[in-house]
Amino acid sequence: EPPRDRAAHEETTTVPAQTLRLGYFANVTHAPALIANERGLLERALEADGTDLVTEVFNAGPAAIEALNSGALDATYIGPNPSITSYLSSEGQSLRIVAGVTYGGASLVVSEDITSIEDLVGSNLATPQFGGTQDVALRHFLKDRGMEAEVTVTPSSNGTVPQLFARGAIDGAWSPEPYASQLVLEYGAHRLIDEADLWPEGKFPTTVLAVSRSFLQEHPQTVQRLVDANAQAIAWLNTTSDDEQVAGVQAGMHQANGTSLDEDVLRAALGQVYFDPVPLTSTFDELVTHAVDVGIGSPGDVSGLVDSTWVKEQR
Amino acid sequence: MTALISSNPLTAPPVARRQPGARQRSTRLGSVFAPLVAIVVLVAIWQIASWASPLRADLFPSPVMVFQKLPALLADGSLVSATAISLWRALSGYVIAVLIATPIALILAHWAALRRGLGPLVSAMQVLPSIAWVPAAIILFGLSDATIYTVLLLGAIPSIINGLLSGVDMIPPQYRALSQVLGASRWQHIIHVELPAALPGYVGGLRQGWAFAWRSLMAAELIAVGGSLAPGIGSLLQRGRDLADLPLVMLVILSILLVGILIELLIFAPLERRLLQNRGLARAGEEKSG
Amino acid sequence: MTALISSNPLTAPPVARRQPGARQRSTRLGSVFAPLVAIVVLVAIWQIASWASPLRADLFPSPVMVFQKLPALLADGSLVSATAISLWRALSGYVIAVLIATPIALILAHWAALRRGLGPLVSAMQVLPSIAWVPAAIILFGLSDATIYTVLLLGAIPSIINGLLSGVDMIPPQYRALSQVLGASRWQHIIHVELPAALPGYVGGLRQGWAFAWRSLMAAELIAVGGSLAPGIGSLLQRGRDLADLPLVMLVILSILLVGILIELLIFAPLERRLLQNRGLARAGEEKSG
Amino acid sequence: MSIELNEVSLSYGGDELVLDSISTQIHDGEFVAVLGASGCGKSSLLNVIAGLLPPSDGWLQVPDDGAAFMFQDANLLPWLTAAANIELALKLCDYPAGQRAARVRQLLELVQLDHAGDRKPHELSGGMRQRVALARSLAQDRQVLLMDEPFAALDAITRDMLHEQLHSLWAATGKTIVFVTHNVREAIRLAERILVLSSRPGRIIEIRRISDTLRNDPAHSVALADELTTILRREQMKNDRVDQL
Amino acid sequence: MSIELNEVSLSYGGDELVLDSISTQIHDGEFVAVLGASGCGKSSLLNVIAGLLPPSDGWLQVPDDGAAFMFQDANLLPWLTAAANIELALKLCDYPAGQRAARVRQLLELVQLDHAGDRKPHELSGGMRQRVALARSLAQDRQVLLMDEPFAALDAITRDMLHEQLHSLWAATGKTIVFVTHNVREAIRLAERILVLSSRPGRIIEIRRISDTLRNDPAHSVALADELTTILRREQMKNDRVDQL
Ligand SMILES: Nc1ncnc2c1ncn2[C@@H]1O[C@H](COP(=O)(O)OP(=O)(O)OP(=O)(O)O)[C@@H](O)[C@H]1O
Ligand SMILES: Nc1ncnc2c1ncn2[C@@H]1O[C@H](COP(=O)(O)OP(=O)(O)OP(=O)(O)O)[C@@H](O)[C@H]1O
Ligand SMILES: [Mg+2]
Ligand SMILES: [Mg+2]
Repeated sequence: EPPRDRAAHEETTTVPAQTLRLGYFANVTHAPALIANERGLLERALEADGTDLVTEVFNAGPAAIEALNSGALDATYIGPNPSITSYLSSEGQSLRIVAGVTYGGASLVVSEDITSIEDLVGSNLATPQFGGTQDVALRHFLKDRGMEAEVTVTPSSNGTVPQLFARGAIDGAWSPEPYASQLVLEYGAHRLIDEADLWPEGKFPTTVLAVSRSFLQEHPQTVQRLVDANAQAIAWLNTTSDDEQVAGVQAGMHQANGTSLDEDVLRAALGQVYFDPVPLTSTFDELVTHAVDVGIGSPGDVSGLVDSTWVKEQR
Repeated sequence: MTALISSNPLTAPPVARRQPGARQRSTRLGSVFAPLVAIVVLVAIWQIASWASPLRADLFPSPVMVFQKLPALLADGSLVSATAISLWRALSGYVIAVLIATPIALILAHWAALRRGLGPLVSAMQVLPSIAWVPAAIILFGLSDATIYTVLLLGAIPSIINGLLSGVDMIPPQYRALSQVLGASRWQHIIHVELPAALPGYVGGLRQGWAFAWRSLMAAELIAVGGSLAPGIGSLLQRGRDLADLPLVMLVILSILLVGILIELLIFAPLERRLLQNRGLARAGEEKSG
Repeated sequence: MTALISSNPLTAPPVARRQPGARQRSTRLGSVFAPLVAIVVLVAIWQIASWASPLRADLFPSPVMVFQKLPALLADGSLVSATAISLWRALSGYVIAVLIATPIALILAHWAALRRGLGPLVSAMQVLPSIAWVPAAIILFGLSDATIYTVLLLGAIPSIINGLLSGVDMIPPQYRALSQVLGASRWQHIIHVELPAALPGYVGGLRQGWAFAWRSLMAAELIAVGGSLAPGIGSLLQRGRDLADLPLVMLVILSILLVGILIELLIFAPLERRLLQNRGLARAGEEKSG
Repeated sequence: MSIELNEVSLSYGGDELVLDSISTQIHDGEFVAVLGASGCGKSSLLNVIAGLLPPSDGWLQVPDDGAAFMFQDANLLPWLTAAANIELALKLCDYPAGQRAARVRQLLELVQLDHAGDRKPHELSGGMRQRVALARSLAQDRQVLLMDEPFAALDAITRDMLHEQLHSLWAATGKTIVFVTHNVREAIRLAERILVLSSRPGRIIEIRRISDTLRNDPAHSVALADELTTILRREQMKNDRVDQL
Repeated sequence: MSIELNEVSLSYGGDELVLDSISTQIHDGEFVAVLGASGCGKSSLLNVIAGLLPPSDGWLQVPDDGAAFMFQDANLLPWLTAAANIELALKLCDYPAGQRAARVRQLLELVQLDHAGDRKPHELSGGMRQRVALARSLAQDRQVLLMDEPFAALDAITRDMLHEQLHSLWAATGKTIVFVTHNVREAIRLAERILVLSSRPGRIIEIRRISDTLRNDPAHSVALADELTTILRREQMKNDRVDQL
């Protein structure tokens, strides 16, 4: 049973926040955030309480976590692994995951001369970031098959991977969307493994919605609005047509920082991911176990990380 | 064997009295045209290389491809506004850095124990990469311009301190004797003798400090690419890299180079030229006037 | 009113003949101890601040917390090996950079048109952040040390060129006249007059060039963290940020500072001291020997 | 306000003594010349008196407002014009700001450089630089004036003129002047007392008091010049013999 | 191998002429002195002859292997010892490497600095620096030797000795020597011909040929010195009048 921060504070009077400062990335896996912003869902939800919205767009997890820790952010869309490391290193003080966002959308894409898992022997594979979600996934995958000694893992940033791949410096990459699809569509790679196949129900978190613990305690109403708007955006994404989805995400990215992605890549990438507001509590333990298995990070109890009460209530 | 002065390699040919005005004007024009010519030559080489190269066009974009991207970026204003934002941050931060670094350098120069203790530390801080400051800056200042300025200042200040220190070190000791004899207080010595004497070395340090400031700014601008922190040209560069959009990367590089060239031509080169001329020196390769 | 020399602020008190040997030794010891004292003071301030600060321990780790992490890092050898790898890359790359930059600077100093054309470009390149070169370097060299060295060289070379150029600019014109009168060829002039005369300014440029080299290396080491490229200290820094492991970040920062201080104390400071003493100058704040 | 040196010795780091037990007293308002061969330690002695070099041994007493000093090598600040170099000395003496420009003009006229006030040191000839340095040392309003070969780079006519200027300045202000020269007749013409230094190490080997009657009697002063020259020559030959041993 | 100047004029940027239509011919092996007031353009003239300054007008002819030159301000390289400064000149003249050390010692002895060869310029006195510069200019094995006030910073005895050295060197090698001085008697003692320059602008206002008989006749040479001094004084007074207008 996770600790009920909210229950503990419901007796004391709490008020909605003046402002909500929300971080997200201009990226396909943050599509619900993009949609919530672009369609004004979040703004409208917060308006009811008189809360202003300030959004910050990030490039990478560490800066977002640092901002959350400093109090410059109240909540952020973020990958599960940065959330876990922050939760563990602060002994549960830093943040809570209040909603699920994106699932799936990571795959091992490789050059065409690798057609089976056995062919991976002797290859050099990239991951976006040491100790990141995909990095752990690849290392765990290799370890399970006793191949960790035969494959070189090269953590390298998402933007660098296509260049390395095109040059033949790497043979493939365990990449999130849209980079995996980009490698497939523009650089002639093919999908060898879809990470979804390795998880029960085919679901593993790619993006979650994390809220700083202090904000959660002080402004539960605002957190609820945020979670609701997230659910709305996901509902929109899950019900709308493909074309509208693509157009919406494209517009959201452009609004965020001027980025625009190739239509086909975007379409393929969106086809790889699922959106669901329910956080998959069970997977977090497993992510920690995987990381510890491959010698990254320290073991720890993440049972209090996910606070799934917010989403349930909404249903 | 004798030689007419005109045929003597040691001397210039006998010429009619020159009009210094005309000569100087042509030099000044030349200092703008020469880099332009250099750029044209480099772009031509780049175009030829991109034709000759077996690499895919998206990996080695030709200048034509790059400049085709320009109108779109100019139309939505992102390149211009990012450049303007970064330039403003860099210039204002740099001025602050100079104002902070100069007194520190003077204190170090005059307080031997302090210099022995902190001097190596300052040099070591110069070596620290800017992103090392990012976590601390964010935790202290959150997502504000203060964070960006902190990273920029910590990047630029040690270099300016070192520049001024090495300028001061090269001051001939007889100037110090002069100050002493003229009865200058320490403060008067600094104002009237030390600073002007150290100036040529200091300007070198200022130029390097500017480079550090700008590069630290680029690192700081990677923290956030939008929202309350206006996206600078560093963010644009990162976007280009993230999307493997090489034409964008190239355009950003060219914009940074352009800014660098302009700052050099408009600020540092004239400053240095005036300074050297003022003491009867001349920039190597440039003739003395007269 | 008269003053005995000992009470006159202008002069030192009358003392018995000094033993220069003993004095110099104490200065040299001091130059190692003074930074140590400075570090101890800074660490003490840090410890007190971490006690006093309301920040969570994981956001503002105390020195004790940081050093508790040290044994583990030393045991698995990652900190030492990363530092060693980076140091080797930086030193070897730096030597190459100096060897490339020096002749380029001399060519620019002697070929006016070239300097007018490329000089501003060199200054502008100094301003270009190192990561701007990464895409190009990867396309050319893939994931090899060559990529890392390319980024390092492109970061350090412009700065060394500028350092030497500003050293050459400050050469008094009468040395050029002397060379001419002594019948020195251009080459002899460079070797015997220009380079030694420019040396004090050049060493300043070399120090800044070292900073650029090291910082560019840190940027280059982020290209790939481990895998086929040996992980340097830049990778370790990034890893600390990725894992939200501030004690690791701090340890890396301290290692980099340590390397910086050692390089300064072992190479640049003695070099500069010898150089200045050689021409009857003294580092500000340090007394002349004798 | 007198200057007193007591067993002052000086060495630059090494073993060799440059000045060896110099003792003398220069009273207020005295005009003293220091004569000696090139490299004997005249400049070093002046630097010690000015407080620019601490003696290695012995002690000295000087007025505690310091002394005006004219360096042997002009030592002008290269980024200031001739006039600005002089003005700086006035400024550092707290000369009233409003009267500085006029005083600078006056001093430039004194050294016959009224046409060259706005030139930078590198645009001046060697003798002109020396005259600017001279003007600067006169600008400093101190009781003691130390001058290191103030007229060495000047032609006879300019020098004559400046000799007169210096003499009347001394007569008018009663300054204590110590000046170094290698010119015996210059010393006789100007000084009340002449100190002759030996070479390696520099010791006072001769002190001569010069009365006005002697100075104004051509035959006597030529004789004295010859005598001093002989002393110097003997001294130098002794040194040469030492070298040959 | 003669030097010829034809209507050579010089100005430094501004309007003011420093040298105005200097025409003269200096034949092979001649020993010429240039006299003039401080700032009249003597150094400038020497710089033009050495090819260090291009004339603003007119033309000149010089031997195409250049000339040895002794600068007015020594101009030693501060990072080289006295000996190394001289050796550099030998090296750049392609003097055989094996014999350089010996030649340096010989030259240092010539200028009486055999004890100071391993000192850096900043450890030398003003006169010692000038003597090192003199030795360096003699090290350059050129037919033409240009010297800018070579003895200005030296005492009478050292100067006498060096006069003799220079004279016997000239007699032995037949070099063409042009030297600038502000000392009329020095010019008479050494030179075969004296050029007197006026001030602002520098024009040749007097040319005197000095025979050996005149030189060795004390009465005659004193008379000549007086005459030249009078010329110089008249010239300078003319200038002062111009200033007062
Ligand atoms: N670089 C320069 N720029 C401008 N004017 C100069 C420059 N060098 C010399 N002059 C001027 O030219 C004139 C002649 O100078 P020069 O050095 O030739 O004199 P000089 O005869 O050698 O004097 P001295 O005996 O004092 O050495 C002076 O009025 C001087 O101010
Ligand atoms: N900084 C120094 N370090 C070492 N030796 C020095 C230094 N300065 C001067 N000397 C030596 O001290 C001696 C005296 O020098 P000083 O300059 O006092 O001579 P001087 O009498 O002024 O000669 P001159 O008439 O040539 O100017 C010389 O032998 C010189 O080499
Ligand atoms: Mg002297
Ligand atoms: Mg001259």
